[in-house]
Amino acid sequence: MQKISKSRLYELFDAIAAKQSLYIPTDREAGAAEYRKYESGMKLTKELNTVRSAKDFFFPQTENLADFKIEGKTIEVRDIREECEDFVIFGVRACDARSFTILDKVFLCEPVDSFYKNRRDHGTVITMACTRPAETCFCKTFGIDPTVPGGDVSCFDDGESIFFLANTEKGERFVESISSFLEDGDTDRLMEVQTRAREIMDKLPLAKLSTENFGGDKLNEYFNSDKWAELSEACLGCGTCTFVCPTCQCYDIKDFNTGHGIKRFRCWDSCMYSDFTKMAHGNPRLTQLERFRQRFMHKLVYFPANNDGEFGCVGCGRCLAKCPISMNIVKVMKALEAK
Amino acid sequence: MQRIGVFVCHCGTNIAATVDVKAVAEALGHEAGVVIAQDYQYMCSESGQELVKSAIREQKLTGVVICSCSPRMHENTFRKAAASAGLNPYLVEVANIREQCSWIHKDIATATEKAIILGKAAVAKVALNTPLTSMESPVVKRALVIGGGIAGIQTALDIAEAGFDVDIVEKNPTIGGKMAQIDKTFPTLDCAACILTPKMVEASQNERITIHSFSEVEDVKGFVGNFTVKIKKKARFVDETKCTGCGLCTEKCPMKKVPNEFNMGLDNRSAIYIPFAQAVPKVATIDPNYCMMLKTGKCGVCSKVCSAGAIDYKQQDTIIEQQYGAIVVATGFNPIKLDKYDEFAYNQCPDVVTSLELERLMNAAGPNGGTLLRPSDKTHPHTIVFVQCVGSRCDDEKGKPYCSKICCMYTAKHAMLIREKYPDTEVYVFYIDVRTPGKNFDEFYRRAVEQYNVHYIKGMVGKVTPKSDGKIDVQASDLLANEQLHINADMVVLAAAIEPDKTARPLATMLTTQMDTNDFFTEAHPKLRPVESATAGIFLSGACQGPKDIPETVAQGSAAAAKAIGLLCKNSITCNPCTAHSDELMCNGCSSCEKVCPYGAITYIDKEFRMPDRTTKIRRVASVNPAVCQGCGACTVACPSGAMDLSGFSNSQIMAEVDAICK
Amino acid sequence: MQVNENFEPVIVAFCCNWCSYAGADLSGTNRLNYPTNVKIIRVPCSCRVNPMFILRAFQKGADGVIICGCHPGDCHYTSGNYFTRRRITLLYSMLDFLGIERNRTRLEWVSAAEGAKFAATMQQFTEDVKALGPNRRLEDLRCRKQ
Amino acid sequence: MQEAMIKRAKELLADGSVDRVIGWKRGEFAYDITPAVFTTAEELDRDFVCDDFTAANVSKYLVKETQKEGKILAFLKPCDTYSFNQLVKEHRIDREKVYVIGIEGGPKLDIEKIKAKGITGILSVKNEDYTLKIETIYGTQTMPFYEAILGKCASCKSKKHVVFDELIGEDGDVLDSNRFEMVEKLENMTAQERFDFWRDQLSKCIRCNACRNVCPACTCENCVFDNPKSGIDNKAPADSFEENMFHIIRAFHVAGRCTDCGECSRVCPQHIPLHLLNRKFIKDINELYGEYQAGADTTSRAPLNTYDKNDCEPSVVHERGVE
Repeated sequence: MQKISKSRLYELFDAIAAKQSLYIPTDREAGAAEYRKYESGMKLTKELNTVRSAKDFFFPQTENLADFKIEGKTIEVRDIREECEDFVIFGVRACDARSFTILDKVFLCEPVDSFYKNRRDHGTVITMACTRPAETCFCKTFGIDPTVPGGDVSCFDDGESIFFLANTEKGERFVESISSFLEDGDTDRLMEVQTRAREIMDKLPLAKLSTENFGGDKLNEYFNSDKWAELSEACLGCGTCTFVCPTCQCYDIKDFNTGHGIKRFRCWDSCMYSDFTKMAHGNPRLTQLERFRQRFMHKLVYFPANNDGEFGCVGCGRCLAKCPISMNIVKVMKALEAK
Repeated sequence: MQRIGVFVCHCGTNIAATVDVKAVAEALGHEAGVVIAQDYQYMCSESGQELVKSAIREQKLTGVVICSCSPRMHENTFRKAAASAGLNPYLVEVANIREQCSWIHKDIATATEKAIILGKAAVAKVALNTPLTSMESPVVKRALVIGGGIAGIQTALDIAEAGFDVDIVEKNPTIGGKMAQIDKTFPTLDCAACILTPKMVEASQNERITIHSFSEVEDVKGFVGNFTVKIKKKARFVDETKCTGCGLCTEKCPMKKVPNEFNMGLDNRSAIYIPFAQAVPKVATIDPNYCMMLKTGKCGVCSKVCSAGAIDYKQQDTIIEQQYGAIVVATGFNPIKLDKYDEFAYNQCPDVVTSLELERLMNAAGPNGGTLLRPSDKTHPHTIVFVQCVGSRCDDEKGKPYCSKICCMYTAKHAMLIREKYPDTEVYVFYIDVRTPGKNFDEFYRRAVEQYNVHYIKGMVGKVTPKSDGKIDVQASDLLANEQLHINADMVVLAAAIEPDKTARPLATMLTTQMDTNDFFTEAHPKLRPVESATAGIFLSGACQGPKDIPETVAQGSAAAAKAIGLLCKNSITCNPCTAHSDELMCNGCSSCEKVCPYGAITYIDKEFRMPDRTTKIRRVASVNPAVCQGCGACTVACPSGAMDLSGFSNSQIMAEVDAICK
Repeated sequence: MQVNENFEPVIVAFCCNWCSYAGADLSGTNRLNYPTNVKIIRVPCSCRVNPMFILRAFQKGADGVIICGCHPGDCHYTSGNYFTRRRITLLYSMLDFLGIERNRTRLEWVSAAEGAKFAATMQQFTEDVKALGPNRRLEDLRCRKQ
Repeated sequence: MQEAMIKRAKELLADGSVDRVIGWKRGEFAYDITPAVFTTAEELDRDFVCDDFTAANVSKYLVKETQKEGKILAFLKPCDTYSFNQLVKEHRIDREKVYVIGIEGGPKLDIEKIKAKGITGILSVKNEDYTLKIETIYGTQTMPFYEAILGKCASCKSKKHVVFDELIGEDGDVLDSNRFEMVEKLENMTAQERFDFWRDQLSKCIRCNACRNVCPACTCENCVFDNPKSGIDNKAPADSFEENMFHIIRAFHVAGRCTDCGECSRVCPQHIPLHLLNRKFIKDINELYGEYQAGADTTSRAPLNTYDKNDCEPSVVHERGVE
């Protein structure tokens, strides 16, 4: 595999950033990392993952869809779509990388979401294998091996060097484009690191969590479960879980009156919100219990039912860390399983 | 779908001279929802209104915007016109392109641009207007007159004459006010008491008039047609119903060193007193600051001599509460304090007096029994100097910026009376201008100069210096002769400016009426509504509204009475429908709105709601009484959930205006 | 900050119906000029002015917002302007805390008799806002005029 | 204390004094504690927890709980009692339906502060003489207890319970806290610096509404930001203006009502110091209109629902601090 010494990594970043936008996970403050556009001098975070997921690159929180220019009684519709510029995201974890395939299923199936596709086509995802998972990690539950992450290019850190492995054509083009920085290297150390990481994975508190009791066929069993009342009791109905989730893909379309026209935009929405999918007659899910149930049923039952068994969760653990009242998918799964 | 009509008024050239009205109509015609946009010479004229009415009918308008003068001027005119054409009157909005545009701007391009924006804001608002229906609220058939001077008396008599009950609240022990202190009146020189006291008696004897003397208004709540007023009847320590006004107590009272306010402190009265012989009610009052019985518990003479047994040392202030349909303010005036005028030696020399003090000095019922004597040595003055405009028309902090209006005339009167009675007395009047507009006024003044040889000198008095020989040196300039004068005077009379009574300011707050910077009550319109305040149901009588002489005061008193009668004649009045209302589904029942409501219009009810989960829940929610709500909107901002909104000025309407202005 | 000579600020003035709006009318009656930048919105009382109206104005392109009401003690509704004073003081203090220029907002008491004060206040406020330049710290970029 | 609480809760359940108990339920890890309602002794024995991580203020849940039949036992920390009182004052909680047991307050721990030290794979956290001993997958780590306490506990305003039916443990006093230090620091910055500070902070906002939804002062039936009729409804900050507006309006709506419980900042996934906005209002109110502590009682008039004829003019803003 080709590698670059970690001492030359920022040199590489500088070179990539000179040609296209490069985003890396960096510390905003101690304990909180986020993706930022790389500028010389910026350092990679030591955090395992970012607070917000990487879905923002392809499915940003707000996105303009169309403009209507209004003058008196005349309205002119303006298509504001334009080809997005190429960009590179470095350091995406295996869980987030998997989330893209879940989002792809939603946005790239017919009719294709051209806004999403535009960004997806122009973004190169470079992942980074995990070596120090956190107690909240449970990607393994969803069949993800964080030591071998997906993306266009996978990167591996053996402590001294970063190894690059192209997984897609786009990835190959990227690796080719930086080949002057790369050299061949042996992977012995890397194998050791990977083995050690896998051992840790097995020891994680949530290592035993399994999806075997979930899937598209469980609808009737779980929908009417009496567990939902207790589980949803403390739910504040906020959107924290949804907004830090790499796979939540619901959005609302809104119009904003600028004074000289209308901007039609979409923005993230959360099924936890009381006005989610509100229609003329009101909200189809009237209680927080129903809304709460919707979110987890979607991830654990409805989504696999419609997507060949693929679950709507990647086990990144963000909702475990961020829910204000510490209610999360793991607690839900365990409670539902318990007969 | 909105169908809005826009009507742009030229107002002759008032608007059209600086605003391109055709361009405004043209631009607003392109606004969303506008189906017709026209301009016209005078929108408020009959044919202008007809234009609006026919457009409403023919175009089936859902809203009307009039770009014209201030809505404070003609909003009602256009609302009525709309109503007569079948459009709810509250679907009319006025864009103020005269007072707030054409009259203040000179450049046609920018003024037109602004007028268009103001018009757009009105269009944006009217699109969100909703039809509103006024409620009726009953009128209490009783009036309150605050102040028992000639203004208040005249108002009360006229209202009573029309057949309505009326209460007079007078803070002094007697009604009569300033006029009772005056000797003769200009320009007829008839006796003030002779024309006033019959009216006082008439008021006291009129069955429909109740006089609360020695009383003050404590609190006013409510609104037009239905005010609730708390009146404090101050303890006078004499039972009004028993006292016969015989005056024996005042003779026997051992405490006789009380400065007599009726005589401007120029002599003394007893601690128990009747202000003057013709006082109404003729009832004694004990001054607790001087009464030995009340202060030390030792005396009780008055009680002993009172055969009617009217003395009650234990009397307390009492509060009475009464409903009124209309309130007339007649709080009158006072001469300003001259403490700051050291140059006139008012505080240093007893022979420097104010004009009102001179009235008492010359009055037959005054301290000297009508003989003009110097207060210092009770000698006859031979040279008297009158100084005009003391504190009137003043630029500095010491005085008032306005003309007190009555001084020129009463000074001419004083000068004339003195010259008439004491022809050996030289009278000098120093003036800035002599202002005598009024029927027979200038003739009166000319008589003083020509017939009575009063020395009118245009000039300012620089300094008044009391001399050791008892004379007073008056240093002045004669502007016409351009020379400095020294007059060796015996007396100096200062024409002190007049100001509203000190009780007027707190009263205005209670009544929620406006005052100008000088504490005169502001009339609703200086020309068209001169005796009404901007607050419905509150009328203005006499000098509380501005300096006035007696004829004007009486005229205004009657005018105010007429307005009050007009209100009292109605069985009910139409309420402003622009009131607050609470969206019960949004209301949290937190009570914030109730706390800020000045009218107590908000109460809470427990109401059953069907909850989203199909259960029912009883929730506490706010409920606004639209008959009590006056539509200030305080509650709408106090409400965190936005449940409270104001009809006619809703959140969305105001924000639509903001949007239209800012875009 | 660089002062742009051609900058014409948008100024929203909320005026209470009983005092300040009448004061504005009086300055019109007396032909007392003030800049065309000022556009008045009539409200029944200054206490009707919700902070969200003020923010809305800035969002939609206003460069300055001024609220005018009856002098304390003179409120047509007895107490409205006292509530206004507290609310608006706190709001302005918060805007200041967020780094919004102090001179973009103002509260003035203008009586029905103070036409001259109204005109002078608007003149001064417009000048102050002009000196600050366009509102950038509390604007919504989507609303910026193209 | 946890044992005493469970014992007392079981007694009150058993004798029928209360029908339910609101407290905290243990989770998967040492720190992921969820507010929960218990109805049986078994549940209490199995799940009830009160430890260094039970920071959540449960008073807001009582709005919902007191709309139900029966009486509920609530364990309230000193700071929670202020929120409780304020909700009673605003008629949001039916006082008759709650049995309040005051319990000792924090300082409580902030797991994010522990994680910020690079400590990961956390299995247990133990307080040993104010040193935290943290067992992790990667070995044992230690850190000083006080470096890991919640921001809201570090600037605790009061250890006094302003309302309770009984107490477990000692009642404390109102503290002379340094809670306005950061507000003062900001006030002393230039307007540009303040603007930059808040832009940096508020630009992080993802409008998850955690701050609002956890806030005991935000109990509106329908928030203006969710209500299309309000004209300012807004689901996501599409522009920096909207980031500002949400937080300004929210702070304004709770001004004079916010008890400074600090939950907003505790739950913010983006670590925005939202409590500073509320504290700015509290500080202004204290300085301009006299000391006022929301929730200290249930009868006083909220500062924004009252006035004094001699209140200062808004020009006071110009006279203070720096621009």
